[in-house]
Amino acid sequence: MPNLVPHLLNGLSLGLLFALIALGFMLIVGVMELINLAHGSLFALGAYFAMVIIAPELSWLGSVGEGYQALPLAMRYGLAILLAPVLVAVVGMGLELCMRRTYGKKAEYGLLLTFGAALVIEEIIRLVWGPSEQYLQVPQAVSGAFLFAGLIYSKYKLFAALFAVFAILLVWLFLERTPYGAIIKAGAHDSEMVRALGINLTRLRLLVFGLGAGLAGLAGIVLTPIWGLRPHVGIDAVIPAFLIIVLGGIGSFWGAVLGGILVGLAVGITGAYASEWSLLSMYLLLIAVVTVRARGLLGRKSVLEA
Amino acid sequence: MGARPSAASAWISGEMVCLFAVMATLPLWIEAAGLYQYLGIEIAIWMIYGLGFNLLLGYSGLPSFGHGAFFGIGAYVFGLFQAWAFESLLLGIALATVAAFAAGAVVACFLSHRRGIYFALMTIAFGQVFWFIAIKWHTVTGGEDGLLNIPRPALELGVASLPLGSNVALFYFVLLVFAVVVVALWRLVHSPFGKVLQAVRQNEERARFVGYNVWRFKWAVFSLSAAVAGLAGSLFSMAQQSAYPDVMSLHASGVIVMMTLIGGGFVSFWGPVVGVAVYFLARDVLGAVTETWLLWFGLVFVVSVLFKPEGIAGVWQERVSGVLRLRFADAPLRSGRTGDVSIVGPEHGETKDAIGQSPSGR
Amino acid sequence: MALFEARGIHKRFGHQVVLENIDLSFEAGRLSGIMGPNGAGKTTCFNVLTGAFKPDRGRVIFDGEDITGRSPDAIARKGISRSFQTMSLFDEYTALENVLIALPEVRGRGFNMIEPLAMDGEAADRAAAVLSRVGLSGREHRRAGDLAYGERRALEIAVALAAGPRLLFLDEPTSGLGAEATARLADLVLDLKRDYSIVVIEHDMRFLFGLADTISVIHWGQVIAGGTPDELRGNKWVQRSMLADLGGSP
Amino acid sequence: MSRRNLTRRSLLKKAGLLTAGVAATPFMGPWRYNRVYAAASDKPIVIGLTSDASGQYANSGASDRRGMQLAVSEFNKKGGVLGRKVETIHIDTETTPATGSRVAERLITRHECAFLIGAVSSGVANAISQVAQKYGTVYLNTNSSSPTESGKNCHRVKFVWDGNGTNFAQAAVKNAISAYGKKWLLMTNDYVWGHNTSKATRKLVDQFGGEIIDEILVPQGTRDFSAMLLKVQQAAPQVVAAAVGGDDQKAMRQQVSQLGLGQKMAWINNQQDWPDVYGLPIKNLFGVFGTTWYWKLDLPGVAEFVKRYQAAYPDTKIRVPGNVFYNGYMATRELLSAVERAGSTNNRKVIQQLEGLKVSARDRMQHHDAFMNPGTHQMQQTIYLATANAGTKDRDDMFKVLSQSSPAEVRDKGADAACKMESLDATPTYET
Repeated sequence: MPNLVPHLLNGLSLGLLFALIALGFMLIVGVMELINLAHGSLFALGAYFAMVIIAPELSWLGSVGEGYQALPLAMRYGLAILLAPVLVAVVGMGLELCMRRTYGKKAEYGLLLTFGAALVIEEIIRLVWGPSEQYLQVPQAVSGAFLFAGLIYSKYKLFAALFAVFAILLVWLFLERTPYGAIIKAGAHDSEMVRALGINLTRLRLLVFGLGAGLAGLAGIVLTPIWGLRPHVGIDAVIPAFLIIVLGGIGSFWGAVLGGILVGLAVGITGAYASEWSLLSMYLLLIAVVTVRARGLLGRKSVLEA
Repeated sequence: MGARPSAASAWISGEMVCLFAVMATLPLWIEAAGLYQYLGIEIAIWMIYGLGFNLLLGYSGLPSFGHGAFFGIGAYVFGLFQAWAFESLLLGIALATVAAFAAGAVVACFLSHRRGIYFALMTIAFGQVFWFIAIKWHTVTGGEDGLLNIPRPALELGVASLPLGSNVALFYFVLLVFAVVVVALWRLVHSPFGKVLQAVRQNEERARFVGYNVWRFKWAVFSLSAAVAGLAGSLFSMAQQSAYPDVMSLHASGVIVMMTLIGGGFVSFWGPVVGVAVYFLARDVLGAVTETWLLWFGLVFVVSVLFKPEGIAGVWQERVSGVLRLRFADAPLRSGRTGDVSIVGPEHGETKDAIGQSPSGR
Repeated sequence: MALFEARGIHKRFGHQVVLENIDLSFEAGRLSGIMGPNGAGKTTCFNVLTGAFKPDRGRVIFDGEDITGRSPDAIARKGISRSFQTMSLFDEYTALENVLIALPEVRGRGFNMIEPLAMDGEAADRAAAVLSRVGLSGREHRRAGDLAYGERRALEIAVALAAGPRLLFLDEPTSGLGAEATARLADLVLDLKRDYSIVVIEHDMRFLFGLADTISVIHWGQVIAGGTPDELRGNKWVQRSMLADLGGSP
Repeated sequence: MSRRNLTRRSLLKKAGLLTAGVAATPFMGPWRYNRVYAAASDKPIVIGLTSDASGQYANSGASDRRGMQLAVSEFNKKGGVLGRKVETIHIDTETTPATGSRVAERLITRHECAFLIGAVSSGVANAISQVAQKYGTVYLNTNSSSPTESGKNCHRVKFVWDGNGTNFAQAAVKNAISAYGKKWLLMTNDYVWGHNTSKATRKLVDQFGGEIIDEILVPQGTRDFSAMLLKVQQAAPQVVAAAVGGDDQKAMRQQVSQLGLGQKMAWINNQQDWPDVYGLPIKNLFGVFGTTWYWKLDLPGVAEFVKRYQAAYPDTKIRVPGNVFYNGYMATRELLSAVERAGSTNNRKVIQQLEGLKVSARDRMQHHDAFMNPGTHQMQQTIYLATANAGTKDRDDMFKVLSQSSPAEVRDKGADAACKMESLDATPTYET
């Protein structure tokens, strides 16, 4: 009988990271009633952008480039974590502009378009950065390990989990405390009402898509030092995101967080007893929950069901 | 998706005859066209798979993203039957079909009261579970290495026994199955059952209120579609002489959706047939030219979803109906007889419905 | 005994009580009306009666049988058929196909996967007859989605009629129609009244007063009045509403 | 470079010619065995390259392919093989067995390839070899190291050039027990290769007096190893023997190195493919691992070989050749030499040549002579153990070779019994 406490803690931190992955996905699903299958590719793109920002090929810039590369890693890393999600958000907005043609049509078209976009982004990544494994440097302060109760834990994992909490709270504050958030929340349930409030739905969608894509990129940066980086890393992100959203209930912020943590715990605990089943545990959890609660744990009725 | 009544009620339509004729001559010219015999087998098999899949996607509006599971089940069951019991072509195929049907029926019990995205997600989850089992249960499935050395049993016809070892022989056998499937599905989509499926897709609520138990129809069509996938899977395991878990992966399940859509499964019975042909040809022709063929294919796919979501069949129908419209442009539209009690008045102006009664006012 | 009875129906959504202790009864061979202002709970009431929602409390009895909480399709198969205020058609199907699908004999063969529906001339004739009855002859092969608004309203009724119902519920059939079309609709409903037991929800009072044998008035989720049109003319609320609605000329 | 790959233009031209009917198709209808063409001396020998260009092993596939192409171009520079030019056609096998089958069918029946070369994933290798056996086409499995390849799934037409899991385990276990300790823990990728490799390790650990305290199964597709690594810590073994491959292994490396667990206990990774680690920080490269070759082996010819690589591929990101490239190169070179010795492209003759193949240590650029085991069709070669070359300044010099074992020491003893090969007579014969 293994001591379960470390596994529970580990599952919790994993769950927070899963929740972080799912956040952007949740926003887009909630407001736009669109399953963004390109979420994983945007996730990967964020990490690649960050990699370029941290260690760019700047020899053509001469001394300016050298000067930049001489900056401390922590500074370049900080810059990457701020800038790369913005770049991904821009890509996401570009995608949204393409999406517009599918509005008002069957929901499947949006699904297919993002499926195609995922394919294209992944292939472009492969073309630009090659198919091989890449490496994202992290500052010294958050790499390495620490000892706790006789066991070693990764500092970065702790940092990533705390960062996830921070990001989750930030998104929550944004949704709760800003007028934009109020609109997004309204839009999540009734676009009729958004229109009645005199809000430009077109701009709202652009904003939400950008935000969702940016969050995907952010999750990519945070997760890459743990998972590694390769062109098809996105598939590892999009499936859990998908699952967590359904588990938690579509359009529910806390549902996504809860779903993420539950999946993390499920994977963590099965990992302690029967690791070979740990990946299957997610799916079984989903099937069990959705069979009992059709709309997930905290879900409300969604347009997507029709 | 409506067809002319005459075509709808026939066993064989003109399109079928053309298609079968073209496909029957395939072995004669496929090599001259720069391709190879084996490709024909795969194309015919995936057409069967696509047609069965479109029963769900196009006709019933149920997007399954885990259909590869049933294709895989068919492949494994066929292979295992040959390995554990005895070599038999038809029995193996029948068993594979039944097994896929049964698996589909079980899954459908969980799915049939789900709609839209929840339906799609549950299919993904189940697809992943089956895929996982195929990879993990190596004592039975051979795990990642797959189930190898699956024979191509001869077709026993009582008096004669036709070996299917060569690709051409197998192609003709698959073509035969394909023809049977085409005819059967053509009948099915025009039967009351098929019509109800389409009605459910268009308006599930109304279908329910005119007295259809929608759950049973969804269950039945999902299981049937799984059975067709299993049938195709059993043929695929013969073509490859092995069964691999990859065909059950999410990626492979996504590909069949893509093919069906590119071809125009939403608007035409023949959509998946067109889509499969296009996909395979693109893969083989582009794939030989560039390693990044998937990028180009993905771009084409995105553009087609954006500008022609009805797919290739949609473009075709538009052109044909465009021609028809031109031809009949002068003919006056028949006007409806306005009976004594008709409420069909001259006004066409859409008046805004009074909404917002209670939460129930949809 | 009444053909259809609702006893003590309660329905709430979350904290909002939408229906409270509703008692209704509809007699065979009659045309019964339900009226009330927008938001009064009429449509919710309809939805509970036809199985879309399960009531929190109360009973729904059809022809002596308790059908409370049955699914809509089970209720439909018992012989209760309804139309929708927000038109609910099979838009990609032709008008004829819309009606065909709703015919009981087609429904009975719902799992027939072999014989093409189009070959069934008898069913097609019956469907055409239904279309003709609502004035849609000549529109048989038009897609429902391509029909004009008024035609769609007619088709909405035709689909409900096709089932050959023992009780026909019509949900705001005049919604969105102009005066002339409303008048024609009234003629149609009068015509149908000869053959069917009908329940109509309306907020167009004149329409209802001209047609109904009995009327129940629903307001704030409760039945506040009921009786024949003549009896109701004396009702204060009705009078006030009618004055507002009809400019004082009942 | 003189290597003639099938470029876009030549394919289009070919297709155009064929459809125009100028080049009459040699035959129609069913594939016929025993096709014998007039071996016109100007008709090139076509080799189908079946390495992956996309999917998990895309990167290794590219390395593999570069190895084959270098060998081919060297032969062409010498005037070809049997006076005929050697051409290659590559089609992506997508790291997917089903695609491997189809590609093999296409290369054999459509492009009439005399030989097929290339595989990294054992699933793909299986799929290809099954088709190849059907047509009798000689197939070289260059880089797939599942023991089943030369065991249960061996074929008369298939030759395996990489060391397999058992070989590497043989090389590592005995030394590691004496060097690090007897308490072992296995981390096993939960699929065939992982299971077979761990089985081999387990047997050897038992044999040399060690003890397996636990085995942790790692599902394919695992990205988060923290639960398993916690379990490893709780079990506190002296040696962790990992048979974890592909992307799973890359993710595991990241996480083990973050924890510093790589230094806490001895790690033995069965085999480390060069393209999987090239360019990663050296600290990610913990533990001891096996390889068949390293570019800094102190042997004659190695330095010159590296130069040839750099001259042929000046633009590639991997600036020095690794084991995957080496295997691809060696396999192709030996095949073409075998064809020359056989004096014919007849498959049976080539198979017989390869079955009797012996390569001197000098030609192999390894420490021991190598030979083909005729019973399993696996190349018996030197196996090296290496570890991270900490403290080096040269970014390319990542490995420190610890030891080498002769083919006899690392022999996969179970393979001969497990391999039941088709007879040569049952293999269709052909010649192009």
